[in-house]
Amino acid sequence: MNDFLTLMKPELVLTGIIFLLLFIKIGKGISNEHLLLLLQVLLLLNFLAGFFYNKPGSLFDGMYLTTGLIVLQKNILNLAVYLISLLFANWFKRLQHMPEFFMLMLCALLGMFFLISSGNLLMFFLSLELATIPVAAMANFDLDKKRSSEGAMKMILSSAFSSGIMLFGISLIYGATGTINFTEIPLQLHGSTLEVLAFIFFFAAFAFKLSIVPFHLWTADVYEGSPMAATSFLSVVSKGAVAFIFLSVLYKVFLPLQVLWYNLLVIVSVATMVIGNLFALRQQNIKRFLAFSSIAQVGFILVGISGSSMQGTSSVVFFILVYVFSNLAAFAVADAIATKTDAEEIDDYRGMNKTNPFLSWVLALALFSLAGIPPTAGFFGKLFLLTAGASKGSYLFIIIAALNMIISLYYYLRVIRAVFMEKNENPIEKITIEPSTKLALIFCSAGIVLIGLLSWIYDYIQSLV
Amino acid sequence: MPNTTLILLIILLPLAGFVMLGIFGRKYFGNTSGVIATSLLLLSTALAFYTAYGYFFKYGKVDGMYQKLVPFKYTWLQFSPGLSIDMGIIIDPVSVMMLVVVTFVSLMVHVFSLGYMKSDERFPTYYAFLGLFTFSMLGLVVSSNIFQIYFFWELVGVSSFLLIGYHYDKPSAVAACKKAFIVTRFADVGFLIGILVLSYSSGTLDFNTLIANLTSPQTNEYKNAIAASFLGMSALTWGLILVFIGAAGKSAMFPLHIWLPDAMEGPTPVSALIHAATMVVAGVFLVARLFPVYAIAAPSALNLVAYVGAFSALFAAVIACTQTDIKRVLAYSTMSQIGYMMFALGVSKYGGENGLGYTASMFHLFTHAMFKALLFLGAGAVIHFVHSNEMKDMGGLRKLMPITHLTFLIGCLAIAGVPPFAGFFSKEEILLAAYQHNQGIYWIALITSALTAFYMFRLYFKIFWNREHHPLHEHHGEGGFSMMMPLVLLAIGAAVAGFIPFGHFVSSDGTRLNTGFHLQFSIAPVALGLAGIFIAMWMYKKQNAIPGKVAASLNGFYKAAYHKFYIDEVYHFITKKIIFNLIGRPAAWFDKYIVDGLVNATGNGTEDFSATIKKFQSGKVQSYAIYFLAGAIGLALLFIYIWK
Amino acid sequence: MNLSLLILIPLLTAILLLLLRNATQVKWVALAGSALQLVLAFVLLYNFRQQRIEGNTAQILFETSYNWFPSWGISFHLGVDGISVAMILLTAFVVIAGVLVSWNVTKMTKEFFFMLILLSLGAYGFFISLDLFILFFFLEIAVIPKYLLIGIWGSGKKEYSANKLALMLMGGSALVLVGLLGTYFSGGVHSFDLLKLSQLQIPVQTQMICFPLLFVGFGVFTALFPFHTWVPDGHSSAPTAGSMFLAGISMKLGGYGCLRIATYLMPQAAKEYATIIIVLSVIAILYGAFATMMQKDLKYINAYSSISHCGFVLLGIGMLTKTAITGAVLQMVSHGLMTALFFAVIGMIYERTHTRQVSEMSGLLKKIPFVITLLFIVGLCSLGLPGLSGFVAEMTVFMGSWQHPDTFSRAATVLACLSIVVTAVYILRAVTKVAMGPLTESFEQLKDAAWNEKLAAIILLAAILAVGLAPNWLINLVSPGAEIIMQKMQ
Amino acid sequence: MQPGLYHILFISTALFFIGVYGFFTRRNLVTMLMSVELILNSVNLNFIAFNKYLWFDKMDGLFFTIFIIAIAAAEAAVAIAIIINLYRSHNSIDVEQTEELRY
Repeated sequence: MNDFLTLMKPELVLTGIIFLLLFIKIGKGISNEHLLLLLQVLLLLNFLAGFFYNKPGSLFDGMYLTTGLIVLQKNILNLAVYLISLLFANWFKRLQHMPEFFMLMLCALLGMFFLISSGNLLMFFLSLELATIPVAAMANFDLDKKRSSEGAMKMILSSAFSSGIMLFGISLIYGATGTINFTEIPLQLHGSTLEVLAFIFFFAAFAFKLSIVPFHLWTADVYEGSPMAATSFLSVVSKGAVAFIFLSVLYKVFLPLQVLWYNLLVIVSVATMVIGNLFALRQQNIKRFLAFSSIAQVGFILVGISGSSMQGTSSVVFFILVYVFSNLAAFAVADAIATKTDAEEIDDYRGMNKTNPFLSWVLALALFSLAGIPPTAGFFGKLFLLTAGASKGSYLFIIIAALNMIISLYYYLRVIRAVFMEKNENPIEKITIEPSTKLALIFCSAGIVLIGLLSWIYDYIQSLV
Repeated sequence: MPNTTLILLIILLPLAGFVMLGIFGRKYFGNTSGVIATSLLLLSTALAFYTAYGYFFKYGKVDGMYQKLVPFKYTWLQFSPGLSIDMGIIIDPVSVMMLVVVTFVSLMVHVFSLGYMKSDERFPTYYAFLGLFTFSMLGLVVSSNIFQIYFFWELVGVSSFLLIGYHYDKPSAVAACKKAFIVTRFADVGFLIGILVLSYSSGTLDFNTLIANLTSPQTNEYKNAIAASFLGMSALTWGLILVFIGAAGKSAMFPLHIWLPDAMEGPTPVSALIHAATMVVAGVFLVARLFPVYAIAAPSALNLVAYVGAFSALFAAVIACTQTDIKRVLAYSTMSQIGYMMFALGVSKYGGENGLGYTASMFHLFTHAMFKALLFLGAGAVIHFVHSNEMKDMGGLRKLMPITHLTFLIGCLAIAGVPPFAGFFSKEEILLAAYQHNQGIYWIALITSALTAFYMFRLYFKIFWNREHHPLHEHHGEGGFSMMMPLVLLAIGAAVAGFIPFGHFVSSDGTRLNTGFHLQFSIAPVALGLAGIFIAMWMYKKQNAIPGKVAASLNGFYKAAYHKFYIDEVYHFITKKIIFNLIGRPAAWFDKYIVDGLVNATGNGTEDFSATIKKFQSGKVQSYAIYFLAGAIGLALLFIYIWK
Repeated sequence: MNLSLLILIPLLTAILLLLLRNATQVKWVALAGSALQLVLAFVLLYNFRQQRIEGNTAQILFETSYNWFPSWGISFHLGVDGISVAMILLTAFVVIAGVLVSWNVTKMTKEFFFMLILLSLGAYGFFISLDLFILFFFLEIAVIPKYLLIGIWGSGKKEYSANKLALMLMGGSALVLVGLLGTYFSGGVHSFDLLKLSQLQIPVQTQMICFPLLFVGFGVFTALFPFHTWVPDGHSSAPTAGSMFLAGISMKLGGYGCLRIATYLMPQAAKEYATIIIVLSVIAILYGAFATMMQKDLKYINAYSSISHCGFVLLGIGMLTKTAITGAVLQMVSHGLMTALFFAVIGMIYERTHTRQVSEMSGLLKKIPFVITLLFIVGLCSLGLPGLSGFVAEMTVFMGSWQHPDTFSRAATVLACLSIVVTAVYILRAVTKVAMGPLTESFEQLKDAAWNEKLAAIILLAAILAVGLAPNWLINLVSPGAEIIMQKMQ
Repeated sequence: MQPGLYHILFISTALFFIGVYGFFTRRNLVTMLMSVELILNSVNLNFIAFNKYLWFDKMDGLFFTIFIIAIAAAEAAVAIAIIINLYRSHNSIDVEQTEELRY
């Protein structure tokens, strides 16, 4: 029982917060400002709590398992959610259904926690749905915007479809192996045709969530349609969670099929990088632009995963950590601008550094980190991913990846150029941002610069793997 | 033993002048800078004479041979164990002689300029440049290392560039200095490659070692250098020919002479110093330096030297007969005289009596420095007087500027080879050497000397006679003491220098060489010379129609000669049409449109491609699902059937 | 001495700059920082020579190593040999000069100087790092400041040039990255450490793959034909200090990389590819020179001539003789100083006449003698006048190249020699046109150089003369490094 | 006769592809949702069949089926809610009308 409490601590804390929100909603005696403040505090505590009283173990005969690494992953997600609650304060305060939004978000987060810890296909399926369905609802929160509901609809339908495919795959796996337990499946796998088919259908679900080409098409529309907070949650938190579980599924569960999934990853990651970059090239809308760029980033994550298990895992986790900071910062800046002036086009940003130097430099820093320019942490993240991928020693693969870095640099520089270099008579007016947001932005910038340079962070992750 | 510090001082004093005047001149010294520079140079001249005296009469001679002494040597740049650029001083008859010539002429020019360049606002700069040139020239003549010569070679080149372009607001001057620099630079590439070849085949850059290695047939270097053959000639021959190209460039030998006439855009004293007396003979000096190698290891290269020299002598003499700008006449005569020196070296052999040509060449170099400097300074005085270079603005000046007239006459007699003036002796030796070793060249030389006498006196009469009294009424004197004194001194030099028993001091191998006076031999040249003089008198003493008639009678040839045989046009065609239009422009075009175009094309190509594939993102959720399923099934099929 | 100072001082300067508010403080802090760098460079030189004099013949001096990502076999491993010391001196000189000439920058002054210092940080780190990972790290640090310098403070079609530069350089470093990863895994020891890697024998087939990647990658930085097209646009659009840094420092990163990484780690492959390198570099030399003849804009002239001059660096490396490699390093130093001064002078002229078109200027010597005299000197330096640095470097390269007896290298050397005529042609055409001739009346009241410009020029000039008049100290500094690289050839 | 595993698998596969076909072709959002349900049901059939015929010693398949049904309901609920919302803004639930976000 005691064991249960410590092992499931993150989920329990989160559930507590969710219920608290529920009661507050019923009671409805409290204004957005205070509620937001309260939530920020709670989430901070939640994040900090994640560092104490952790121990590895498993529950419900292996349905739920947790290790140091898993706890760390959950904490990364916690941190991301906490940052979201700070960064989008502008928007939250003007949102009339804020408690619901947070409830949905935290439910999704809960789902992701279970997802990361799941030790069996049923658990996996349940938590995946729990992690997906609320996000679809979140996507719809700009109730007055047509695009918002359209995006939400696209998300829920295609995710339903994808989970249908995935379940079909799972059923075949069950049929082939007779078990749904992660520890038993590898023993039963022999690489038969049926298993390959099943695995690929199963993989399609991951591909959908991570928006890997050709399963990515919903991404851009949903990102563009949904409110910035939901978008950033979708692009950072849910991607991160799925990537984490993807690691353990590949390295543990489908180890016997390693040759298969290595080739598979090479193909899809090349496709993903190329397509993502090529689409990002011509985007005008900043959200859409970030959507495609995040697709390209996933391509890089796959390069890392294709490497050996140790370095693959550590470099991916590290990259996700970096990605949280960089991507959230970028989205936050975009949101700060969008909520004040409905400017979402890159051209609207022209000459912005005249009026908003702070935002401009944070944006620049975030984009440089996404592009993998030193000394930002993105450089280390990308480099480690590539190094992990290169360990299999296929030059062509790495050259393609490296060249994709250039294409991505090209479009990231487009934004930088608009912000700093191009002339504009009437640039965006001076934007005043919430102190909490500003604090979070500074924190993000610091993170972007320092995470890479302080090598012990990476070493810590490495030590947990 | 020579006193190293003193010799170093000779060289460094002008440098000090350059640095001082170059940096602080315009601010602090102003008009006193001329005096400062002159006094510095006076000092080093004195030291040079002292050194010469010491070398020739005290320590230089050891058992009948003048030694090559290297009192000072500093490794300036170490390429590799064997190869290094050493800044050294070599003391041997030639270099000492050159020390004297350079310092003396330079001093004369300094003094002359005090008057000539007075009231010029860049007075200090002028003297700074003179100092730089003198320094570089002195450094050149004492070089103990072939790369050291190249070093100072470039420096004299650049100082000549600066001085030619001294009147920088005159476009013609700018063009001239550019031309001079680039043409000599082109020749220097030959020199440089020659150095590389020699250094490789001799394994050293040091003159003494190099000459030792390449002249004694038992050393391996010699064997290899002779053996290694390229296009039928030994590597050594190639190297020496390339070096000679450099020499020809500096010494304005055909076909690299085109810069010299234009170089007359510089102030006249500068022409006297650089383009008559000292720098232009650097080429001769270089060949003389390497003479043993030429003579012993590569006779074919030496023959080339001889023919180029002879041809240039005649060629220049012919052109000189037709020019109307007095400085250009003098320039062409310089070229012709240097041609003399060159072929004198060319016909010479190494050692003993056969080395007569070498001695003669050096002797002529010496005397020529005297009388040509004299002539130029005289011309300078005239130009200073009439403010023009054109003969038509002159005439009948003998009354107005007697001293100039007299000294100029001496100069003309000397160059025309009329005894007992200096030119006679040196030229006579050259002719003798040619006569002994190469008849063909001897005849060319003979004709040339007649032409020389003719055009020099054409010049003389046109300036000082030809009309009764000069239209210029107000008589503002022919320049002060500072301008007359050098003329007189140089005139004395031109008059008596010939009596120096030169062969006793300078000879190809350092031994004493007796150069007698052969009456019967010298009849022919003298007679020809006098003939030339009288023809000139007949044509130009009084204004008359004869010159026009003569010109008309051989009009085509006259025209060609008047236009310097169109060499400039040829060069112009090659540079402008071929180099610029056929190489430069295509290169620039290629860079702009091909290389750069490719880069831009990749960028645009990517953009276009991304535009073509945008339709996959159709916005239809159902088509998304189709791609989804197609992707899944496609991958499944791929991995089940194709890529097992 | 502790080499990490070379990184710390620029770092602290940069941080301090970020904290400052008003522009004058920023300038002075930047100046102080760069002056400190110069002092530090001299201290380094002094200590280095002391060590050598005391008979310390170790290949690398002042080694320091800190743990950094040990799990990847990365360590923050610093150390210098003669070549790096020379490069560091060069950097220090160019940096302080660059700070001085950009004294009148008014637009976003703080950011401007921050970028300059950041760039210098990258350069120092690159030159002192013995770990390929951090070397790459610093190499890329240096890219983005260039991009911003050109894009924000530049002129002309600056966005285009900035983009081109950033992308091409990044492309180069991407190739470098792949090459590095190849060496990392091929070596057997999973280590980025240069010294460790140089000990073990990298299999030849790996060399044959990785060498071209590395060489071309670094070659892009140092204008290897045909990857040079970023040079003209980048230099001409950049602000004065920007072009100085680009040509003076950043192009040297490439040369240093080609030498220290590619050639040093992969001697066999270097031998194999030597012919190609020589051909490309000779093309660069002549083609760059001829292309320069056709340029009308002073900055373009210098940019194209940089292509030609950097060709000598690559030629020296390709020739693979000790003398030639020494010459290559000398040429890097010399060209760095010279071209930095050249750009500085062009900047001074531009600030006064507001044009860079040669055809629009004439007779400026009358009005701004100091600046124009500098123009003369630097022009003469670039056409290799004795007594200035260019002569020493080029002659050393020629001497070294000539030591190959085979006809091919001979022919290459002769062709390279021919370029010095072309150089003379374009330099003299430009310089005489600008300086001499009748004065353009619109330039009647120009002011001569201000104190900061004079100081910058004199600093660079002093360095040029120090190399040109007494080259031995530099050669003795560099040639042991070249010696070691050559030893690995055998 | 006694239906064997293959009959059931055939049916479920047919059901799956009918659902997919429906999802691809129907214009009406609700109908698309229903076809997704078809897919899920085919999966359910699979599970049951496998459980019954191959792995009858454990009941994993059975539980899975139950949970799928539950989740499907939840999903449907949210989806319907979103569709209603869409109807509010677009005044139609025709999928053709929802192509504003693209490229």
